[in-house]
Amino acid sequence: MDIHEYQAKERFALAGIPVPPGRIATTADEAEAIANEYGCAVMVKAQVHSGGRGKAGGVKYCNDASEAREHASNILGMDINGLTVEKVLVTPAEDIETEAYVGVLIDRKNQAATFMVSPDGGMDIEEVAASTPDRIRKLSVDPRYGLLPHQALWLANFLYDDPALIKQASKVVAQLYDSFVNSGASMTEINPLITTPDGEVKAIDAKMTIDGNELFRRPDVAGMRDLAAEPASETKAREAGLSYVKLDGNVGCCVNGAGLAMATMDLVKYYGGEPANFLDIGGSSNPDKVVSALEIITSDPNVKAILFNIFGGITRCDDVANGIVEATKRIDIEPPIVIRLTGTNEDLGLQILEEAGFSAYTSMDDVVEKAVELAKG
Amino acid sequence: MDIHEYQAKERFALAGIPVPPGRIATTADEAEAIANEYGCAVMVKAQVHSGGRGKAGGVKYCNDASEAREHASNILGMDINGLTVEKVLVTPAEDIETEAYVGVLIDRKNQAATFMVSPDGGMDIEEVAASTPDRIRKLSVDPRYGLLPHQALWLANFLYDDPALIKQASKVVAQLYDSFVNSGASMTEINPLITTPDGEVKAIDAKMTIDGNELFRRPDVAGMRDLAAEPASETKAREAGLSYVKLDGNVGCCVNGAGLAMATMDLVKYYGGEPANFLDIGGSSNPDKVVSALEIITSDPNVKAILFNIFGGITRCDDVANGIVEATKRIDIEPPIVIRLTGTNEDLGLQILEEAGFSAYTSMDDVVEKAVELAKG
Amino acid sequence: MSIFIDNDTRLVVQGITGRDGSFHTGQMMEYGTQVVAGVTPGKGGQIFEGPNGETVPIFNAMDEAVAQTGANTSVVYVPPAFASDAILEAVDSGVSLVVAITEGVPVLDMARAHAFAGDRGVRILGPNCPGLLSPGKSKVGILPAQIVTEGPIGVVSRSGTLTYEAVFQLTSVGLGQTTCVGIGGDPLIGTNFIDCLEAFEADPETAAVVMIGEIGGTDEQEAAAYVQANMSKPVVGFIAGQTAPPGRQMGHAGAIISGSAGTAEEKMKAFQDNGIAVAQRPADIVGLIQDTLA
Amino acid sequence: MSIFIDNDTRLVVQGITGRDGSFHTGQMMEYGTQVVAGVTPGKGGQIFEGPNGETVPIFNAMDEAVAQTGANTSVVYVPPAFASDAILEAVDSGVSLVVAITEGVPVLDMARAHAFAGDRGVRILGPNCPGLLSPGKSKVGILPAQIVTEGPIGVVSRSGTLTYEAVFQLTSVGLGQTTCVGIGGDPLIGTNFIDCLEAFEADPETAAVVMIGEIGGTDEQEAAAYVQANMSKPVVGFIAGQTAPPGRQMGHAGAIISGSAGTAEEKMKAFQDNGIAVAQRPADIVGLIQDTLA
Repeated sequence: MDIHEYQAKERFALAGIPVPPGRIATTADEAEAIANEYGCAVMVKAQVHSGGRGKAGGVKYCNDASEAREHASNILGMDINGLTVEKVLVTPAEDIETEAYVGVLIDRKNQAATFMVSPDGGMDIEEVAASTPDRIRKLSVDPRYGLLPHQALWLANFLYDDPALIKQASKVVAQLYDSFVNSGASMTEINPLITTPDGEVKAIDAKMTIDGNELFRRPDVAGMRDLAAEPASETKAREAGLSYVKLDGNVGCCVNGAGLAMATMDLVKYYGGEPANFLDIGGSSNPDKVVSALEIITSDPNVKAILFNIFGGITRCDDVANGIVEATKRIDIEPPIVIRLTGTNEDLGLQILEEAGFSAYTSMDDVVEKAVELAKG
Repeated sequence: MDIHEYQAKERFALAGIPVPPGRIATTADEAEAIANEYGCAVMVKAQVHSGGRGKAGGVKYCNDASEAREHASNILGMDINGLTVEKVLVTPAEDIETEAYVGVLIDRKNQAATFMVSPDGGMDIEEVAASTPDRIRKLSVDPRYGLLPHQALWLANFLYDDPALIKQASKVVAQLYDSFVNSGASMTEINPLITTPDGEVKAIDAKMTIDGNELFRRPDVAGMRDLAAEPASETKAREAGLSYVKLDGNVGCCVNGAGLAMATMDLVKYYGGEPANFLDIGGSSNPDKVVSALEIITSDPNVKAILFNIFGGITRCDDVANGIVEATKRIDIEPPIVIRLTGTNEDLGLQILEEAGFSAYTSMDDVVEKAVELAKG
Repeated sequence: MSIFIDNDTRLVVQGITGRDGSFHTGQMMEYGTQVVAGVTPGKGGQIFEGPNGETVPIFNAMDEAVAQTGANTSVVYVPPAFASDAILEAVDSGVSLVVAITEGVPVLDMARAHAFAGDRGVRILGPNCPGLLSPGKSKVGILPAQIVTEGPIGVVSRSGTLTYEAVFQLTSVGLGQTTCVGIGGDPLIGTNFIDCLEAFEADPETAAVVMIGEIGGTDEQEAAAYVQANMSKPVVGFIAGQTAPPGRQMGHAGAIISGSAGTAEEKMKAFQDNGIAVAQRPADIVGLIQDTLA
Repeated sequence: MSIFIDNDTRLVVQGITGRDGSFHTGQMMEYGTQVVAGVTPGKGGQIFEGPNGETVPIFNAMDEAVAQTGANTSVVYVPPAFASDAILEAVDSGVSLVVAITEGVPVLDMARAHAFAGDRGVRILGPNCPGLLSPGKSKVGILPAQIVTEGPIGVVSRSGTLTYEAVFQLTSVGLGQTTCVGIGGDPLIGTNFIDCLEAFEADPETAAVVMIGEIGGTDEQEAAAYVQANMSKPVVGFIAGQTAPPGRQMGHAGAIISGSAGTAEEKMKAFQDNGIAVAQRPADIVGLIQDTLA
């Protein structure tokens, strides 16, 4: 789960990391009022779950409140990588002397939270890693010991030469680790971590992604989910216990299992179509889940054909077939539906589907080809 | 540093361990008033840094407030193993169904905090260990992982059969570990951990010893030191940065180094004397420390002779000799002083001492023999 | 032969009294797995009844279960909030393999659990995996028994139903399996492709291996290099997620392209560069395997 | 020969700019120890000046000190609040021996530090110890150089000045030492009697060992059993604290009789039972050593 910059800064502040003050505005009036209160130059920053906000024009320097009003008015409602800006953060502009990068993520190879720091902040860290890998220092945190003081210092030593800055930065590094762990994060970064002309170290931008598996035990973090910042269909899918990702194509996919769902999307593409979504309904034959899945898929006006790809394993095919039939009775569906059903009790399942008037297949390739053809209509 | 039962219970309660309520009385009136408020049978328990309070008559069951008054009156001022009772804890008496033991201490061999639990509570755990070792279950906590839930359960499983009690006890075990760590303890125990007829698990007695090295970072725990509960001489020694333990003999010992101090005491005994104290003045030649040491030793009326045993190592003997001479000029000392000084610049040191009128020796055996002889008068 | 489990596997089921645990215990017993114990704290002394009336004793704790039944393998159906505790308990109990089926375990919990298992030399499979099945010998987890048959192919996969798909196709043409292993879709897993490849290479009955990967991470790339350097047996590969957008989690917590890293394209290239035949569609797997065995 | 340190010891001093650190660095350099670096965070780039005008570079961190000077041993004079952090840093830096002089380190900090060192195979000596001295070769810590001389006796002790006492007496009669090791008076120490006995047994120049223990714990008892089972060289023992009352800490955090365990009597008996000659008084040590060598 992504959280906004201002929320990540709240998490940082809880851990003691120095972040500038800031407030959220949802209208240009509010932005102007906040800037007036600060009474200094401010930044107006789009709050969306997307990188590249700056390049998209979503981050602006404002000399005064009227400029803040103007920029906020432009940014609010702006589309950034398909997401509409609903909120801006208004925060005093800082004098920047240097910009560094400090990030933590879960490293699969070392099986541990891993720091990446660079004195070259303010740019995409992947680019730094690709072009000047010697400008990055990495450290995996042994989960048995946590981040040790000398390790925090070792990272800070890579960023600065001045002992006073090193001391502040090593504190920030340790606090960032605490924030990472206590937020149940899978990724967090400060980019840039700045120094000011009077020698202060501050986090002026913040990113954090939460491990969805942590939410059950972190109600405070779970409460940070911004439903306005994600498509309604994904909210609905999550609430129904489905994994769903909206895409741009016109073949709606409904599959049991994440790997099979991806392979199905790939096969749609292979046969010249474009998948409209990723959707994993899991191992259940429960008609309610199928109903939710169909409602979500059909809420996408692009969808021209719906493709079920179900592998009956522990769940028997006849159960799954009954679930699908039952679900499609409950709602009206316009696009044509084709169903592939195979595995345990396959014949029985196919019979149930065909009796209910569905095009039923046993081969994944056949059903995908058919769905692509129908979508091209 | 030892803390009282009621203080250990405060630490337990902070960690969530169920402990009965209780309040401290320093007079019989107060004890009566507290018992009246509880309005039930109470226990009156001497608060002293000593085991065997029960055997000494320092723990009494009281049916009502007037009995509480009577027992408190007897217990307050009582001498328990050389310590005067200044405070009693008044606490509602509990119905006891079973008594178990749960303790944690630092195990030297495993280099870790180590649990010891037994379903046979209410008795000295050393006796249980000696007579029925199979009634004890031990577990060392790996400092890299802390106490894991299944380990807490494993310990609790040894205490009870009833799942409801096991669940409560495993929580208490985990909480006790937290309390141990967060108090900077070197030892803590619940003896007994009781079950009540209505199936509750409670800690009705509590012991805790704090690692003195932890106090600098735990002001809340450090504030629990009860100066009234230790001899004034030990308070003074601690404040002067000296290690001092009062004993019953008449040969006052002032030594640099803990091992040498013990060996000196042993040699006093070897030559038929009795040491009056353990005292380590450390490696300093600072006259202030020597003054404090002499003030502490002479505050003990039993002391009939004072023995210095100083090994000049890194510190030069002449410096040490000057420190002793300077210190003895500042205060009047009645008992005779004999001094052994050896090591670096020994000759110079001895000359300084003899010029100042002291009996100076180079052999440890000689000075101890002399001191014992002087103490016998 | 087979890898990781066989006729000597003596299984304890953690969470045997739960909905999933009890259902799959029945399925495993039906298949012939020696389920020797169950564990549910607070239910020690009760009995689990198998599909054919066999009984399995339930214990409060893993140490008792292992001590009293000689179990050497555990499978975890415990809910996510308690799953890592159950895994640590299993690792500590003396079994040599812990199969963690549970989906939704916090990744930092698993970082600790993997370190703990590493300290003790115990293998974890998963979490968030379907388990493994050695046809004709033992089934541990949730893989459907109906689709497998004995034979010379080793199958290792990050996915569940996609594996069933591949295994079903193999079985349909008479290509049986030595062991089918689902290593799980989480970012931090206990047993990776290389562990399985190494075991298949050492298993005399395995003639060829099917390796099914997906987007996210670099496990497949490292496995490809391993195959090139260390394997004599042919390997056929498939990667799911060519059409997955970057930065979005595709069901599995581990199935996510981070920036430009972990794409299907890069993994398929790594396969090709290291002599692994790559199936473009799941349906091509069988043909490629037949080619390698021809 | 000698144990743990010798002419190849290249020392880095942690806390070199502190009062104790700077004083003892001078003393060690005076003795001839190769002090190759100092570490004080924030003072990197400065220079420590030795007693004879030699200079030692100061670094901000251990990794830099080790990388740039090839140091293989560290000594810690850092105050207790930061001592365990400094020890962990040293353990992580690539040195093989960390000598922790600092007194007053919280015992739970040391439990973690010892585990960390164990994971990495690095030896910690101490904490709360005087260090060690191999006469004529190297001195690491605070043992007074004036009292030692080269020779065939190994000395290992939990105490500081009591060791000086014993060493001084040995030196007085011409019995020099291979190495004198103070293992420290804390409850949790990194190097114990057995580690030293093992090293002395393996050291061809050591002919006999003096082992000085004190009340508290069971290290001496275990060492005694070790001597009986594994040592060919004679060992003379002394135990301080026969008159210490139970339950009171005698200076050293580890010098405490718990209940009825850890008494001098029990330790002396263990020595006797295992063929170790026990000195009743410190003054008897020399005679007993002379007997063993006769």
